[in-house]
Amino acid sequence: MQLTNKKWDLDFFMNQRQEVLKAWPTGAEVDLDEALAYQAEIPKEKRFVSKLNEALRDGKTLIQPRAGVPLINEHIVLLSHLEQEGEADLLPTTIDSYTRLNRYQDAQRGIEESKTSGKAMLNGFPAVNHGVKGCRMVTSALKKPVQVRHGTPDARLLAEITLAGGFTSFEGGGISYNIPYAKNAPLQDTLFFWQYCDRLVGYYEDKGISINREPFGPLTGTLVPPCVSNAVAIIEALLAAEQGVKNITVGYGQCGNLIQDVAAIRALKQQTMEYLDRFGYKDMEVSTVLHQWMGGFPADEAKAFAVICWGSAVAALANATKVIVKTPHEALGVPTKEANAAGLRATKQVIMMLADQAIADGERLEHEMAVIREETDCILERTLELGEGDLAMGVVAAFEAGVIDVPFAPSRYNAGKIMPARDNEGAVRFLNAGRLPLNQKLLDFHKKKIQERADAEHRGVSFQMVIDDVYAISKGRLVGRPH
Amino acid sequence: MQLTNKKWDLDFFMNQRQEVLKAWPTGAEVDLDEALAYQAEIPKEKRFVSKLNEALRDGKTLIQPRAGVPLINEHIVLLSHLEQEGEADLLPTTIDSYTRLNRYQDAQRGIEESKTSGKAMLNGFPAVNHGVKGCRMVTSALKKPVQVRHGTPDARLLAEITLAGGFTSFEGGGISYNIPYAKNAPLQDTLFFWQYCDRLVGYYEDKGISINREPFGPLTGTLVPPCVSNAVAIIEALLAAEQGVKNITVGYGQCGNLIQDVAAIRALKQQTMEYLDRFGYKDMEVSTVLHQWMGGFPADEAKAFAVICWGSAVAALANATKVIVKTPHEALGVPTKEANAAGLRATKQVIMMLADQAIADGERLEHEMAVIREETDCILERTLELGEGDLAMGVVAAFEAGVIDVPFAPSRYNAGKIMPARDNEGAVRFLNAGRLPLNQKLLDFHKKKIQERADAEHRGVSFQMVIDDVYAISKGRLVGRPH
Amino acid sequence: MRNKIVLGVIGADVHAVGNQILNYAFTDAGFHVVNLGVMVSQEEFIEAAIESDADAILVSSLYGHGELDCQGLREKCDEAGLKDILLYVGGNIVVGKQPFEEVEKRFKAMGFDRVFGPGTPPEVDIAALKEDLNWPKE
Amino acid sequence: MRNKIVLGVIGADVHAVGNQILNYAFTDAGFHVVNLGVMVSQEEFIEAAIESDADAILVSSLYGHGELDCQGLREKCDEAGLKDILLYVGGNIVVGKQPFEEVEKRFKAMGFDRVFGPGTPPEVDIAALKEDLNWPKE
Ligand code: B12
Ligand code: B12
Repeated sequence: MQLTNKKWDLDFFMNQRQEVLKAWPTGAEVDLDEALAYQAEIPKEKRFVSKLNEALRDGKTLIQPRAGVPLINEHIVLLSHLEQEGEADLLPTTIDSYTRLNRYQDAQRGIEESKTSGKAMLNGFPAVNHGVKGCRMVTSALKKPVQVRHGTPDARLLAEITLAGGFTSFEGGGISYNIPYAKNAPLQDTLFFWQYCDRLVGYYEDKGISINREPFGPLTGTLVPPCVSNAVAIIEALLAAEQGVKNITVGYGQCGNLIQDVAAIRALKQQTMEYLDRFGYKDMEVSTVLHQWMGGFPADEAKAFAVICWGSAVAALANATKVIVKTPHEALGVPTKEANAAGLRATKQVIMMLADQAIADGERLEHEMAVIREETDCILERTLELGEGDLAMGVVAAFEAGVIDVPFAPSRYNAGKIMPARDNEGAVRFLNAGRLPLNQKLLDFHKKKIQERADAEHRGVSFQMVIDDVYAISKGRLVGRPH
Repeated sequence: MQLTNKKWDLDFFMNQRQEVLKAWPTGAEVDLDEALAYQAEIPKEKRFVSKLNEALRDGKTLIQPRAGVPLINEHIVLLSHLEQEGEADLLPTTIDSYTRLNRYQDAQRGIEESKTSGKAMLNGFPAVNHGVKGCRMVTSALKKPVQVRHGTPDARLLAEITLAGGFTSFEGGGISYNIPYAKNAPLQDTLFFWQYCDRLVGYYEDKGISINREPFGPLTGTLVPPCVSNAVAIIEALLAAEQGVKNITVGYGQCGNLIQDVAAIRALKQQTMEYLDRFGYKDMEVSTVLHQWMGGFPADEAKAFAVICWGSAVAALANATKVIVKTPHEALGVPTKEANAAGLRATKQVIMMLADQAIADGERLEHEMAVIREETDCILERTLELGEGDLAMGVVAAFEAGVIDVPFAPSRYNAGKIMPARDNEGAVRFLNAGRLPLNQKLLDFHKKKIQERADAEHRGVSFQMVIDDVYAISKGRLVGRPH
Repeated sequence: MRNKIVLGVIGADVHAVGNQILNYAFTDAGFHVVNLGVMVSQEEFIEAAIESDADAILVSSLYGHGELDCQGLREKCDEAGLKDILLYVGGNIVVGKQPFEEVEKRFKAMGFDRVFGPGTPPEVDIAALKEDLNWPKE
Repeated sequence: MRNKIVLGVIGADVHAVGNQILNYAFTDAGFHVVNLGVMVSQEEFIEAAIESDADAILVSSLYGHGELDCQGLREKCDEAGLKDILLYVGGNIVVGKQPFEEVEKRFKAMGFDRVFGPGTPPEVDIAALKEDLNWPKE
């Protein structure tokens, strides 16, 4: 069928569901009416939507880890530890990579080998294999709301099982869980799969159960210029809203320059609301999330704490609604629960110390916001044009044309023409803007900024800068200077 | 003799020296000519003055730990570890508390008991007991410049021995090493003792050996309002300059509110230069130091890292010339060398990530600077008046009158009438300004700010706020809110 | 009711903040506090306890020399006739981060009735003292 | 000169950054690189090695499933006639922070010639490969 950005009609959706639920035996456990009734019993303080709205109202920044292990009991122990020792406000369940690729058979092997070896052999929680009952064991054992965090191009079955399983928030999107997470998945397909997920959330919403949705902001996590990730987040918010989603958290991965990061989060919130409004989506609730630095981390734990704390400071100063927390083990491997809790406690301390503070406003912040807004508008307008008014089709065409382009992405559907690099203050700019539809003024601005850095470093503008920047934070600084 | 702020004449100084060097046998090791020759051989990269001037020129922020253990070899091992594993730019030698009180006999007992028990029984390095030779063993074993850090009301012998011992910077001052560090030491006496120390440094300076001097900025480290510590730092800079000191680092202990802290450091630098200029001291080199939070720390190491990193961020954003680094063991006891190095590495990472960034300027920062400058002027002008033009005498009178007043100070020569508390954004204000000579406009400003907080907390203004604020950071936040 | 205490920071220690807070908190809790402030010698503690007929001496040490400074205090109390006076010590009483159980043992061996680790909140100290002085349960 | 290598990220792993950097660095160092990118199966590695007559296969695994994904690769190489081909593996090859010596042992037992821990810089990999391929010393 032809992909269009139109709310699915109920029959079509229900037909699709029959197919989807057959993909793995646990699909049979999902009974939508029973699931609605189960969700209706989950108290307010365990629901994502109410926690987020409360934080929005009070101007608070909540903290949330990433975490997932293969076996149910171990996973409960892990999350309990993070809510108690880590003082987490919101909980995750990170899904393993086989499940993300619908390789449930491999996931099953991972579960078995984890049981026999006593070691975690999967990098997350295989929720589909554990089924609705397994999920409910997890979500009911905890005091805080729990979200599904993954990276799954086709998350239809995962969404069915986890929402029936008592999760109250679902991360991802047809772009953000494809381009950084897949190699061969056509965008048409993943956009369609995610219309399904959004339609499912919309269905719950129609029945009075509000589920939070969160496009994955950071994309490849490595020097992604704010306008690229903001454009994707706004598109995914619009696509979700069309299918009936009401409560959306738009996200952004910290780039490292304070002013740029604060500007990006503010612009993201503003423009998301403006575009939702422009396309007539009413009663939308929009919150924001800042991801602490998503690129390569320093191996040293003290230095990792520094990266974590600086990300926390930015989240607080930008007044993001929540912050996703890294751990001192980031560079080495999936963290122990103790390392994870330590990252959370450090984050909580920074957030609380900055809870009552704001960044000094000023011209530079205003200017940075104006730049990001204008760039984002350029990308979005051209995308809409390419789709001849249809946003979903526009996205497919935009990626084909390099109008949206994500650096370092593994997907063959991504043009891979842009090259980001830091300017002399560490803000991420375009060394090469590829085919992004930025106007000349913007292109000149980026060129000037990169040239300033080259001059300061007494070297020419080159790809070596990009490489230096990729390693910079893991080597102990923000801008990858020569020698 | 009558205390006046006049450069000591050489004969008087040399006479005083004879007495001072007799206070402990190691005094006899000091031969000033030989010491000058020894200092002249210390290469540039091991001198405080050149490192600081280089950092000033390049706009860099250097990092420096606190550290000291009783025995020479262990102390060398400790400092080597901090320069290698901690990436320290500048090194310290923290002196033990008996030495600080000239109780060299007790220090000797501490050395002996440390040897026999194999445990450090002193909280620092007893430099006087180890003598010139012992000090040279330390300073010559290291690659980085080494400073004496202490808290000694009468540091005359310590200064003689350590400068002859190859240290190139000396912390302290007649106010800042009395009021927070002593109970019964009259200000007349300590100001006189520190004229001696400054005269000694001035003597080295006259002979072409430039030694850095650093008034101790943070005072009691606990909710000290910026104007109080800035006024003291400026006074000590002026007193030092009069005795011939040329290279001064003025310091400030982080209060916790970003804007206030950046404003305080900027105002400190400006006003120090302005006052030095006004009183005719030429060719002065003025650098700044920010001390990471000096009050009670959280016991949890992850949270301690957060406090450390936030302090580092402030130092970088304020572009302080150096930052004094805390450790994750702060709440518990003198740190291991590993914990100390970890604090340094975290600090280095933050400093480097922010090296190329500046805070967004703006009205709020301007306003905060204006407030601090005006308050500081009020205190300094009144102090000068009280001394009828003589700053040294003015200081004595100002403390007697409560015109300068340090919160939580142990000294009986401190009025102890002011009561600091945080406002609703966490900036330190006066809940009670005691007898500080602030004008009505300033008093009203503080009153308004404290009232705003009281309103936000739905409670009256009271001493309980002060108590809550004393505990706040160690309990995980900046402002001590009720329940 | 037994409620008279002598409070102070022993030795060459000038950490004044905790002392001021303890003074406030114990007074607030109904104790009669003789606060000697910082830099208090063993002799000053004992004199003040005799003069005020104190039920307990609360010794603070923060700066690390606690072990050297506290040696012999119990013996001097005994000699001065303060036979069964309660002796508490608290703060950062040794140099560095050491296992609390060992530290506690060493100070109990020196004759202290109770030993409190770093950062103990006043509520805990107050509850302990009320118990040891047999205050009626609330 | 033996300088032909096959590069790729094994299994369901999509970590693309390190792969792009390795591609750049090895090419820059004079190797002929066949880069398969991310999500490469064992079969694809082997096919590419046969086709390009490669001297070494460099397997990256970042996402934690390396141990499952790499099982049997050496055996399949043997079956395909790639008898003594050099096999390297590197990245975050197991789940979590584990002692490197143990991890190395397990992967060597699986038939890898060299095993590289997290964050190894390209200089180190390149030097090792030059040595194993008997490049003349510079
Ligand atoms: C960026 C990143 C991502 C991005 C990747 C974007 C993309 N498509 O490339 C996103 C956000 C999408 C992502 C997703 C996931 N990630 Co990830 N990710 C990272 C991160 C932060 C940096 C990786 C990176 O780019 N480094 C920079 C490059 C230059 O270095 P490198 O990759 O290490 O490669 C160098 C060396 O290792 C070496 N090397 C690499 N391979 C080889 C091979 C040989 C033979 C040799 C000699 C050398 C060598 O040379 C390279 C160049 O210098 C790391 C943690 C870290 N390192 O800080 C985690 C990390 C690798 N990710 C991890 C995980 C678990 C995941 C997810 C499963 C879950 C999640 N967190 O969402 C998914 C996996 C999806 C999938 N199917 O693969 C874990 C792996 C855990 C483990 N092994 O125990 C890590 C370690 C984080 C952690 N501590 O939990 N991730
Ligand atoms: C502020 C501070 C200072 C200020 C003190 C200002 C002043 N005059 O008051 C300054 C900067 C001057 C200073 C100086 C020094 N300090 Co200091 N200081 C601190 C710090 C950061 C906070 C202390 C504080 O005010 N806490 C807040 C109050 C409310 O808590 P508190 O003091 O712990 O008291 C509470 C409890 O402990 C308990 N308690 C205390 N005593 C008792 C007694 C009894 C019987 C009971 C039941 C309970 C109890 O109740 C109190 C109220 O809640 C601590 C580390 C920390 N805690 O974070 C280091 C610390 C105490 N200092 C230390 C040291 C070594 C020094 C110096 C020697 C060296 C230096 N760093 O410059 C000098 C010592 C000078 C001297 N002669 O005493 C060390 C002690 C090390 C050790 N024991 O191993 C510490 C632990 C820092 C460290 N980790 O190195 N310090």
